[in-house]
Amino acid sequence: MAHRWGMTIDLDLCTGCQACVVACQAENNIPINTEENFQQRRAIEWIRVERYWEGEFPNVKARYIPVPCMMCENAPCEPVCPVYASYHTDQGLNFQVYNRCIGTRYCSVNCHWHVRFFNFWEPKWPDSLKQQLNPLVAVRSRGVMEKCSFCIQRIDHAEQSAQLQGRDVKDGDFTTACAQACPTRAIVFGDLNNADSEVAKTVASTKRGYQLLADLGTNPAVVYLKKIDADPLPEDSKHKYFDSSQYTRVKETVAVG
Amino acid sequence: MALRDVLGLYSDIDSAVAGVDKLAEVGIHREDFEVLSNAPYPEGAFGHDHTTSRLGLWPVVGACCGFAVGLLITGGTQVVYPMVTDGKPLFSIPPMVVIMYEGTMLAAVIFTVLGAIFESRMPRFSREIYDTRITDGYIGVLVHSPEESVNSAAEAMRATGAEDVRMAEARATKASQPARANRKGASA
Amino acid sequence: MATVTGGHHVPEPSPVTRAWDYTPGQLVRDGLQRLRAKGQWYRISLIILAILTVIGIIALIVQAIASGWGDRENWGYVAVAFGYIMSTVAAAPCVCVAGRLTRAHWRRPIDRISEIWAAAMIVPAILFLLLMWTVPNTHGRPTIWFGWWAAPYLWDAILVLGLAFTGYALLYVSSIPDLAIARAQIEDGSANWLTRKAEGFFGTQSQWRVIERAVAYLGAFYVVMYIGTMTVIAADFIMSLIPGYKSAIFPAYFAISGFGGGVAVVVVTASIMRLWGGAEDYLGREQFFALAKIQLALGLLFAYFIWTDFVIPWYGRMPWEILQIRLLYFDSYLWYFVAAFALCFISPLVLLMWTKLRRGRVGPFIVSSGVLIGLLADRIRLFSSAFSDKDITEDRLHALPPVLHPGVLDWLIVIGAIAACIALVMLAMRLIPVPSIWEMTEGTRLRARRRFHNVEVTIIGKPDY
Amino acid sequence: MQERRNLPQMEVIQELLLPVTRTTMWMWIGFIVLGTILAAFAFAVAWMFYWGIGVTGLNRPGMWGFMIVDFVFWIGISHAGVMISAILRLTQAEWRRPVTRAAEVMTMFSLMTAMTLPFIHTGRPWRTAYWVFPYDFWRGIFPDVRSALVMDPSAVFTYLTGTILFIYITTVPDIATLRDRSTGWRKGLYRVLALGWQNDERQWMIQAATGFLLAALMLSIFVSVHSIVSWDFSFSLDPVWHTSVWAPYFVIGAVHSGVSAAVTLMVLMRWMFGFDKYIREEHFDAIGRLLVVVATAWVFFFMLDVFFALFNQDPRETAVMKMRFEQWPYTLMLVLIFVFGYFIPVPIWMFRKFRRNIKLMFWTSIMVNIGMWSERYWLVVPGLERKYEWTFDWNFYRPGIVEITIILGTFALVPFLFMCFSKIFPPVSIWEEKEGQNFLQEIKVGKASIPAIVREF
Repeated sequence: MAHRWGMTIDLDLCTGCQACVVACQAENNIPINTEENFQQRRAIEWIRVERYWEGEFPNVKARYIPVPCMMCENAPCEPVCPVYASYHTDQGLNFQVYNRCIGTRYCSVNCHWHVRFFNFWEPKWPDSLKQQLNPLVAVRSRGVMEKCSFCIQRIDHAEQSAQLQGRDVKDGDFTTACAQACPTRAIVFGDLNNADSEVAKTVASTKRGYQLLADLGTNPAVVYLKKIDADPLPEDSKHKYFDSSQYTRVKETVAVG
Repeated sequence: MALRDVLGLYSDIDSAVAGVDKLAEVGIHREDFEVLSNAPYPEGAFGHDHTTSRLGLWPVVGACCGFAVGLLITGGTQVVYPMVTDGKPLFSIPPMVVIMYEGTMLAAVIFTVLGAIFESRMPRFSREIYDTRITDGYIGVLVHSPEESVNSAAEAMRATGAEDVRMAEARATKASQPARANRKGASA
Repeated sequence: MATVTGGHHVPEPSPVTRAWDYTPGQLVRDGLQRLRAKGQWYRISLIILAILTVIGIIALIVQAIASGWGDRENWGYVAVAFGYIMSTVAAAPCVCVAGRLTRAHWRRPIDRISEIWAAAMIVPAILFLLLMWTVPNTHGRPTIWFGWWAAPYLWDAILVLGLAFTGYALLYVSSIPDLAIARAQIEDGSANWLTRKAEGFFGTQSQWRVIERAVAYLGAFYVVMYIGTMTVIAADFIMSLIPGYKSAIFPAYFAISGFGGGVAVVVVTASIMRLWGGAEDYLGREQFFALAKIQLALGLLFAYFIWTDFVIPWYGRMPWEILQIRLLYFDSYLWYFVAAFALCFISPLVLLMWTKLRRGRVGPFIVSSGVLIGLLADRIRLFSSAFSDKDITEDRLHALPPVLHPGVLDWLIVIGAIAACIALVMLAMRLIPVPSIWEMTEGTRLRARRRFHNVEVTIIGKPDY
Repeated sequence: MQERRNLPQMEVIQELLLPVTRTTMWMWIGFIVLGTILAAFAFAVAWMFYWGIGVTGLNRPGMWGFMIVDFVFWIGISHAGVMISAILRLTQAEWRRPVTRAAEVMTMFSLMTAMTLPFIHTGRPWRTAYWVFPYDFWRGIFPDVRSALVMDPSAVFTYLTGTILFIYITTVPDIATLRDRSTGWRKGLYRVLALGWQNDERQWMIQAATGFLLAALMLSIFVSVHSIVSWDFSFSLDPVWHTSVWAPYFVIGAVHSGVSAAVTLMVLMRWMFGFDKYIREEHFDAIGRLLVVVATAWVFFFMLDVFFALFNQDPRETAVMKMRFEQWPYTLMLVLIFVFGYFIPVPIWMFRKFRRNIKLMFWTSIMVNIGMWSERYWLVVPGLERKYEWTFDWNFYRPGIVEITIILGTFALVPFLFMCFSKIFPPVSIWEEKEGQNFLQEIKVGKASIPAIVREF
């Protein structure tokens, strides 16, 4: 059976430390996000940590959701691309071909997890960092879309070495940069089609699992595990900072206790 | 039997119509002359013209061709390059419908225009008996006449107020072919 | 009009509407003929229609007693009858409004034929009042009323009854001059009660101006009301009863397909009037040609709107959207949809594309009859899927609801409602002159056949008001 | 009958050829002013090519902005040509005659302008040119027909080709007129382009039949074009974009803005070329009446869009709607859409007296297009600013100076090209004008004489 690479992210374990973001940045040759870039709202983070405040001061709680590409089974970003730059691999990966991309940005428009990033400027690294670029990952020019690839270079490498050894890829042969860097092991990566893998076992057994924007019917490969709040906020202090109509769905999908 | 073209130029429609009637009197058939004017007049103002055209067929043929090409391109690229996007079927019909529709219409338009040019007997760059005054508002009566009746035609036109009558060797046009054949049959 | 030009015989022009050459007296005579005489066939068909109507009413009562008021799905086919009549009979008067708005001359002979269908507006109004009990209130379901008081009942009722009222007003106002003619011409006491209502009309210039204005404004208002009513029916009777069905095009589709039905009704009526109604000289190729053009255009719009309604969920492919397409187009009502699509779009396109057929009288008649049948299938598809048994307070469709196929009682109800409409129109023809005498007379003044050098041409005047 | 006069043939020709034969002062001023703006436009585009899309105000997730809005707007304007020439040709409305050519030319140039916008808006335009336009058969990488961005160019290309051919075939008789009265390089050009048109009856018959056929074909293309443009948006799942009404709604909005633009153009032609005798008050009257109907239909679809976005109270759509209704600058735009697009012009157009007031028609038509531009912005941009519940990605789009220059440039490009066109071809169809006069009749009813026209029926 073909692989279907997937991920579980346990929000109960996530501390919002951003180690995954940094690891991804280093692994995948993502240009340095300067302050100016952030202010232009053009920062590129293949995995980002969404942070929500809940409650009213001083009873405030921070919620974190790390958001990589969901690798949807039926990805809305794919059919809108006129040049097949975004397509589906037989391993269930939603793939971006930088060479083919012409930069219509429609995929980003139709990605509802906001995990597609456009190179508004030519990427630049300071001289001191030029030597650290990962040789296995292409540097994207300006004018193309890019996004989390589930560290495809690692997948390829693992598959090749497994092939050399004449076996299938085993669970634990490799993992993505974000999962590797996660200090609490909140992020776990693996093959959802392999019943013995950790992700598959978690997905099969957990009662806390949910997918982001699952109602769109795209069947993401990233499964979140709800946060169990030991010390929930009193009802009346909730959601004061937010426009309630905006927040409802986040509340529904992210466990608040 | 050599044919000659005679062009009479009238400055107003009344005398042009009189000229057309006079031509009928001297035995020039309706199929053997054309009226040149710089804008259309109500159909039959100079007597009914019996030429027919197959213009209506062109867009139909064009639409069929366009449909086929559209089908080939949209269906073909999906078959040749089977890439999955959004879990949609590898052979998705709804998007094909849209592009095939455009292809059909595009070819229908192109064929209509080609048909219009072809049916108007254009392009025709060789020297014609023609007068630039026609676009100034003169009405020209162009008679394709056999040698022997050239003079009577010219005479008829002069008599009805043609300002200028010019003659030239006729160019065999498709329009004049059947008319000539008919008359041959009639005279035989 | 045979003319000889250049020694050639020119064939007789195609039989156009001969009535353009009639004298005013002849027009009056023709207009009043049906008010004076009743034929045998008229009587027989009226009796048959009356029987069908009564059977329909009985079926309705039996249905109501047998199944009660509470279950919505038992009322599905009453809704079908309502929707069908709304999208055929109620749309027919819009045809004459469109003609008047564009000042087209071809409209004149068919004006009365189209607006007389407003006489049947009482039928959908009654059906609506019955159906109102089956539609749930707006709590806990999608609605366009946003918590208005007495929504949706009051507002729906205002629209539907208002439309019926406007229809009658339009019919009455535009026939006042003709009723005045009838009053003046029929002196033997056989004049009907309606003509006496036209007592005050003497044809002064100011009265004419008032009539013209009133007809124009009432007509425009009728069309606007019609679109509004159809929008609301589509929202309250169909869309909000199918959980998760949110297609903003749908109300427009509902109205547009209604217009198609209206034109079809007019074409069929005109064909019948031509053959058996003694209006042969009035309804020439000109009328059928123009109506067929509109029918073709509306057929294309039908397909366009259907396509839009289909392709957006196809691309969206969210789970409830897939169910929605399957319900409306593929699984449940596939054959109804295919019939509607074939008869309302493909047949007009394929047949009326050819100028020869469009110019004839048979082609438009066949196509329009097809459109009427296709529309019935389409309304069955829509109202049945809306009225089938399901929880409408669900926020989205989770499974395909059961299909409601028509039973015998259902058919009797639908046929009875249609028969009632036809019977009402036939009765109205006894009261109101058909075709419109004053508009025809005005038309003959604004048209002329004139010699243009070697040819005789028709010229038509368009007064600039 | 005081309005429709029978003009001598030579006078008609001379006056309608005025822009070709003479360059008036206003035309010089136009060329210079528009040329200056176009130079800035060219510089802005070059700047953007050199530095990348970063010079615009676009961001994540507001990936589409001014250029796409303007693209939709110009595609909308392009719908005037076919609306006027095709529908009015099919319904044989007499008042179309002086407007058709100009409206079609406007269609052609606004389509060209519109097409450049998404093209320069892509991240790598050089790749776009190479990979999308000619099929890349070599490497077997075909465009994905499932993408609306493939349908869109195919539709616009069809429409553009059709329009160019339509203009060409209906201009051939006028080119022949020019051929007969020109010298030098123009003579050669016109001689080739006229294809040996010699004004005979058969050619006129074919010309009329072609006009009808093409009108019918173009009409069905025209509906599809803006529908497909709307599908660029509504095939996505974005709240408020993903709605089925957008196709006809865009089309009717396009007709609204396009026909208004045609009014603007008619006034400008009167003013610049002195076509007072041909573009008369009665034409404004008729087009104003048409606009009342079109505008009302547009408002109906606008209402459908708004009502059915709120219909089932989906929080995502409600959020965007709320922003559109309550937040600056969308509140202002909403006001512009309604007040400029409908509530000021339509009551004015209801009165015959105002419809015949040319200055008033000019300003109301400008107003409509301000409203319609806002409408496109109002429709396209907010959908991206509040997509889904990622509140930290909610964003505000503010156009950069480069984008503003490009937009201004498009507004200069269309009139500039139009003026170039009128230097070579007559912007009002001479033969149709003369045909109208040949068919002109009048009917006497009592003391009144009513303008009439020869008809087949």
